[in-house]
Amino acid sequence: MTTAALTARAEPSARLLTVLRDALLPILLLAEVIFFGVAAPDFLSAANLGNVVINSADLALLAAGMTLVVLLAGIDVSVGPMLGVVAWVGATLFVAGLPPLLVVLISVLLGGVLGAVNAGLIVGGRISPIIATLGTAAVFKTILFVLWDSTDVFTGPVIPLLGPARAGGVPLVGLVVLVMFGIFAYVLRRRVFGRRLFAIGNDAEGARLLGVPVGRTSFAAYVLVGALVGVAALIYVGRVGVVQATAGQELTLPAIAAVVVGGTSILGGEGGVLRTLGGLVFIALLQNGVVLMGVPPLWNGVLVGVAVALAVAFDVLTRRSLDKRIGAQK
Amino acid sequence: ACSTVGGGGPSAAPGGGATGGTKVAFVSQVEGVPYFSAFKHGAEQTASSLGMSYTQAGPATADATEQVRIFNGLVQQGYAAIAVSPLDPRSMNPAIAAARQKGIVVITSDADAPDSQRQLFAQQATDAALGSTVMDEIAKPMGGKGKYGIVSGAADTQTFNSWVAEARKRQESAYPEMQLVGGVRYTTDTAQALKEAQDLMTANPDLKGLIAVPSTAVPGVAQAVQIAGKVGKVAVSGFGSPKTARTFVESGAMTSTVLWDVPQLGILTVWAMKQLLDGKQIPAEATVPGLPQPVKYDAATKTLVLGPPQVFTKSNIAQFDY
Amino acid sequence: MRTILSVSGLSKSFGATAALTDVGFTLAAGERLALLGENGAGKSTLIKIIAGVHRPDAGEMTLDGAAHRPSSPGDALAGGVSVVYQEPSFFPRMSVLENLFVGREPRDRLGQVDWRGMRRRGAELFERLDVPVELLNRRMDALSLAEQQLALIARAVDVDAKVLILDEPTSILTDAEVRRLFHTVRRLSEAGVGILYITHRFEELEHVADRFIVLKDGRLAGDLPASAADHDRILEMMSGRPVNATISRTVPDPGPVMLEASGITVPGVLSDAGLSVRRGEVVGLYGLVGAGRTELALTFFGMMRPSAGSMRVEGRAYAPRNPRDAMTHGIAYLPEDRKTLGIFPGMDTLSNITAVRLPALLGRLGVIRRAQERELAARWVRTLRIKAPALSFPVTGLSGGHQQKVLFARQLATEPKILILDEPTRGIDVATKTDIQQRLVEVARDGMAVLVISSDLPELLAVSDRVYVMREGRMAAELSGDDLTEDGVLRATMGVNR
Amino acid sequence: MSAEPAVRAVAPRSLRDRVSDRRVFLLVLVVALGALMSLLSPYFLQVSNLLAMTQYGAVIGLLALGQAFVILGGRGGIDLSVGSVLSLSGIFMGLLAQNLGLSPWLAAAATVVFGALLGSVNGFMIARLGLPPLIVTLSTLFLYGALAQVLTNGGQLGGFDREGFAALGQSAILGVPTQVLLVLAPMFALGIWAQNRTGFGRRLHQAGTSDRAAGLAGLDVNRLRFRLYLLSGALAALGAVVTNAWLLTARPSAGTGMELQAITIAVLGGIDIFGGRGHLSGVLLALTVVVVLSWGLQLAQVGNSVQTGILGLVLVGAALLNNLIGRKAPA
Ligand SMILES: Nc1ncnc2c1ncn2[C@@H]1O[C@H](COP(=O)(O)OP(=O)(O)OP(=O)(O)O)[C@@H](O)[C@H]1O
Ligand SMILES: Nc1ncnc2c1ncn2[C@@H]1O[C@H](COP(=O)(O)OP(=O)(O)OP(=O)(O)O)[C@@H](O)[C@H]1O
Ligand SMILES: [Mg+2]
Ligand SMILES: [Mg+2]
Repeated sequence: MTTAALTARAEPSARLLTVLRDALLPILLLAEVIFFGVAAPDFLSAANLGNVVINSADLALLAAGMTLVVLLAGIDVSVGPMLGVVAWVGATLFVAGLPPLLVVLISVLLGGVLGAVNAGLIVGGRISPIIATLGTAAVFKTILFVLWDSTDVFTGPVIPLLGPARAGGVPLVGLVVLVMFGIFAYVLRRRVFGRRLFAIGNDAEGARLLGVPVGRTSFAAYVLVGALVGVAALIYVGRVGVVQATAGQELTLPAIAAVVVGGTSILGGEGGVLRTLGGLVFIALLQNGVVLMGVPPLWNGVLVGVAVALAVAFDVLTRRSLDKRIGAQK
Repeated sequence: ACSTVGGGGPSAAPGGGATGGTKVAFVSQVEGVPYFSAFKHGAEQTASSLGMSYTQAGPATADATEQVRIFNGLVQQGYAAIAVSPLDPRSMNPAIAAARQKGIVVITSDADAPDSQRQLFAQQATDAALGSTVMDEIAKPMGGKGKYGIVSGAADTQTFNSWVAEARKRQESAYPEMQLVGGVRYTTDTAQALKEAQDLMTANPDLKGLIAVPSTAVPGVAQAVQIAGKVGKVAVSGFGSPKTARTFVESGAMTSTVLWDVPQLGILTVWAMKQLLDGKQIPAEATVPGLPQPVKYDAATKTLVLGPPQVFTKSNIAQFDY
Repeated sequence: MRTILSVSGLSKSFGATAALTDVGFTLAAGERLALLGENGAGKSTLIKIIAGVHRPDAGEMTLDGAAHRPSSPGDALAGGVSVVYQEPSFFPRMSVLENLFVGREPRDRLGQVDWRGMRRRGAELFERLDVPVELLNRRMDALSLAEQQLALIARAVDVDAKVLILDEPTSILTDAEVRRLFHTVRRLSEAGVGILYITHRFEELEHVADRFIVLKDGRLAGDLPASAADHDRILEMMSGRPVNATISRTVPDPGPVMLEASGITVPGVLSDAGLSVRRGEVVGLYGLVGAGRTELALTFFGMMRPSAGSMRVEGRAYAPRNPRDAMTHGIAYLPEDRKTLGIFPGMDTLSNITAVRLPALLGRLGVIRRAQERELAARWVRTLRIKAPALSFPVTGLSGGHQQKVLFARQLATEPKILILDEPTRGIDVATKTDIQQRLVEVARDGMAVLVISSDLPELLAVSDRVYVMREGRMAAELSGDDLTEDGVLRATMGVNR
Repeated sequence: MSAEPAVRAVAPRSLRDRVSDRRVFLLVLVVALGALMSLLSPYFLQVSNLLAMTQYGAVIGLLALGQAFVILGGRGGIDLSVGSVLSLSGIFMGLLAQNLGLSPWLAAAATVVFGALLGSVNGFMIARLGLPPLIVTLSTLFLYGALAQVLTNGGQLGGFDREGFAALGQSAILGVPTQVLLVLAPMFALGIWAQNRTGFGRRLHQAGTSDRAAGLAGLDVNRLRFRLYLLSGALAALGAVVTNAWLLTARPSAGTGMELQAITIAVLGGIDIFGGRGHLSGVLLALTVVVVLSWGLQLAQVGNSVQTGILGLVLVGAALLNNLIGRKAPA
């Protein structure tokens, strides 16, 4: 009966189209690399790519955390200021002579605690994520300002792994980031926790009806974001070398941008952490390539804005038309 | 109900000398940065020695509208004199005019609003002096030739733009064999300055000098040079406060940093407000209590100049705590 | 027989509304109990309490001998209460397969989600229930409403439950699916599962229930064995008054053809479909789930663009680009999917009723003439006996059946020339259903052309002057007059030659 | 059937319902903050101050209004570009007034049209192409902001102090700043009226709560959304006009960071980020809260950076209290 019509649609070409759809982002990335490789001679040098990796490592971790909460149909706009607070504390403790590993531990814990504040407001206080984190973002800003007290904190990397060190030209933090993304990709696909994030992001009420511990899972996700901020803060300290009054604040928007450019739905329940990595790399290479091409400084923003819009338009529109042909969407 | 204390303009506040309650204020470009804290340090002491109370406020980020709001807040609270370091040369003008209307003494300090009704501008050093000094600082180790880059602050900060313009003028006339590459890079924070400096070095492996304009760019640019292992190969100077630049100057990543004695600018600013409040004329060369050298006053532009810029190097940087 | 679920003294109110008052009953292991009642009687509320969605204000429950006080739906589910809710709740941006196993993903020894096992179990389950296995890989929101319903039922029966609760699962399923469902239900009950089944279709009772209880205004009004089922008596128990459950139908006097379509093709969904509806007649459209009835209606309403075929309205060529177009041609459409296509959940009853009629209620500068709007809405609330405390009551606070009435009112209020209704009496209680059916016939006789899609065959036969049967996107038969019998329709549906 | 009781038009609202209305809460908050501020600073309660204070709400209020419309329109609607639209429109007006010597009034009118155009670019990509609002407006945030810088090469523009244009931003009528009396107040009045009384308002909520149902109800949802972005752009440009009249300077970074403030005010005012729910009158109250709080703290000489944190606490605290009061039994 209906099977006939259905199998007609599910012929092998559909599988091909599905593969093509999932490969769109990598294809865009490749096009970008080739373009800049030709247009800017220094772009493909190991030194330059290493710089890009190091400079985006902290952002990458924020974006990974952001992906988790966006999958939940939430958001965390406090990650930047939160990073500032943790960075200050971490740097100060390190300068004061605490053992590096202890500093790492404290930073991750502190990040987790700050994340738990967000989680408490969102899950316990039932405040919508955007309001809660807009509020805490403002509070974190003030906390950093007070802590900083007109004195910059200067320090090198807390541990070499989180600094700008390279082994054979390969930046170590890059490996840290890759491992983290690998873990999260695994968790989202193969662990029950990951599956729950998707279910909640699709329909929190429905998930609750099926016994998914919505509150506990969401709480954990926001705490996890905090813990990631904890690591990212030390990477930030390691590469910038100084903590100032507004440290980290510029990182919030790029983190969200990486998630959405990657194609994770801001409505929740669809997407993934590897897509985010793709989005992040796309933007980072774009910003770097535009500079190396010798575009006049004030024009950078214009090009970046146009390129991001075009890339997303290409990705979304192509994916949609493919989806239609695969019959995956109404 | 608001045109309060100090009303009646230059003809002195009631009981000129006995101004125990006279309130003066300074509106900085941003709140809390070491630079303006040092300014406050000098200003506060002078104010209390002159029998006045001193307040300093500034926006959390370099936001000109917010600065206007802060300025108006002070006007509302009956300050007798207000000094301001405008973030841009024009947007303060209407507010300054309104304050003058109420009989408040208004001057600019640190940055100017030349078309406004401000009564005086207390300037740290001339833009020309600052620009050429910093250019000299990188030209020296570069041997007067080769490629150099400039990492500035926000594109619409007038002060930075003037310094940069003067520096480039100096380079064109004095160091024709030097060449600016990459245009002027604009940045908003340290991390971005770091990236810009790195990209400049990547695109120009033979880059030999870098100028970091705002305090926020200084550690970023120096850090970039340090990470790239180009300490000694790329000369770095800029307008960072000694405290911000110290680590890098001492490590050699920065050749020097150029500024002026910031607490002294605070002293000069408060002193100038006091003169105006008391209705006194400022002579072409004035001696200011607390300042080692006499200061010059140009009546035509109503500009009071603190003196030549100061260069901080390895040898003297540790003595300054701002 | 062992009692598996017992409920006593249960009460629950929402604000000023007393949804349940002192309700008590028992359900034995392997027993199939039907729960009947008018719209808004409290049926859904009762099962939501058992399922741990709502906490009762008073009362006790036991499950399998132990006290049952679920603190959350998950708690109740873990205790063995599996539910298919009236308003389907699913995960739109996930695959059907993922939907089946949300909250109970199979895991391997390392605690990892076992995708292969999941796929195998899902395929087995669908095969067992005779649902196309290919659906497993589709996104849930790409399914038709009935397919979604089947997936949800599959999920519920796959749970190792002590009590299975089904809240109006058949309201949009056709005969074949319903039969399969009953088969499954019987097997489960034979395995000792207690079944609680809510329905407004009386003809199902004997197939699905051993016993039934009746709720009226939140109180228990009857508890009888199925053998004692007498429709008139049940109706009286439900409404407290004698109800006439038959509609009177005059012979149509068909006018000109109002809507005409031929050769309509939408790749993969419709092929060469066509029909015509005249003024003054009610035309029925029947077919199995997935036959393409909804798609055909959506094509008429400008929601779906056919790749071939032509349509005419009142004799003139008609090619709507969007619903607006269709509406300016005098067409109204009541969608089957009230949750995502019908209700405006954030808005009140008033604006839900007048949503389509709005343009006619605007004065100068687009200002809404509020008195007129309220008057219109109040009239429909009275006519359809919509149980709402006030016009400003949020529509989501109404019971499922009353929400459906609101949507019905919304379409009738536009006074269209052509009225297309997709499962119009879905979830509506028997007494009101009869009202609505009667009204349908009347509006047609008063000069409307009415096209009704319904999976409720008795209903379709009761209202239609003519019936088209669809199969796999094509028109399989057109029946009228003496040919229009239950048997005839079913044969055409199955593709059995006569 | 005649025995059926007539339905009431208005449901009786329980005390809890009333109190949990965000607007009641904000009103109480305004009064409480006002009282607190007058304790903190003797200057606060002066009438001249109270009226003058409102001028700081004019620009951000316009942006918040546009933001609220866009969010109400649903499907994840948001306009991150409003700050940059303000910057770029301000520069556009400067170019007309200073470089072309156009009358500032004419330039202002052209600027609003220009802002609508910038907004319609967002609208086109979001409503017509169906791209996600967040990403579209994020890229125009970069694009417009950068264009503003490029057009002036980082400098500022003027030319507004002619033909009495400055009066729009500088003067007061009966003590009320002109920009509030003649721009902000009418805009909000119009917005609130439209939301509550017109078909447009009803359509807005329909699209916001269920755009598929709205489509079936005959609404061209995409066209409506397109117009909302256009409106948001026009309002941001109006904000630029007011800024130019106020500071007599057009700066390419005039709107930097304002998008977050606008969103904050909209959500504090009770606009549901998922669309369809919330009142513009609530946004007006939220604006009042923010203005009272920051101006009061300013007068009490609380530093700006600390003000930020206090505002954040108020945002979270308000939401929290609101939820506690309105908390229903766990559904
Ligand atoms: N969340 C709620 N808020 C307010 N009132 C509610 C809520 N849920 C149900 N009610 C009210 O409780 C009463 C019983 O509703 P319920 O959904 O249990 O009816 P039902 O018997 O399932 O009806 P139907 O056959 O129409 O589905 C109705 O008057 C309804 O308006
Ligand atoms: N956009 C689409 N792309 C691909 N397939 C679709 C699309 N829309 C619907 N279908 C499929 O087309 C088939 C016909 O569905 P339709 O909703 O028309 O059935 P129906 O006859 O109305 O029955 P019912 O409404 O009872 O399910 C279904 O298998 C459905 O999943
Ligand atoms: Mg129900
Ligand atoms: Mg259908």
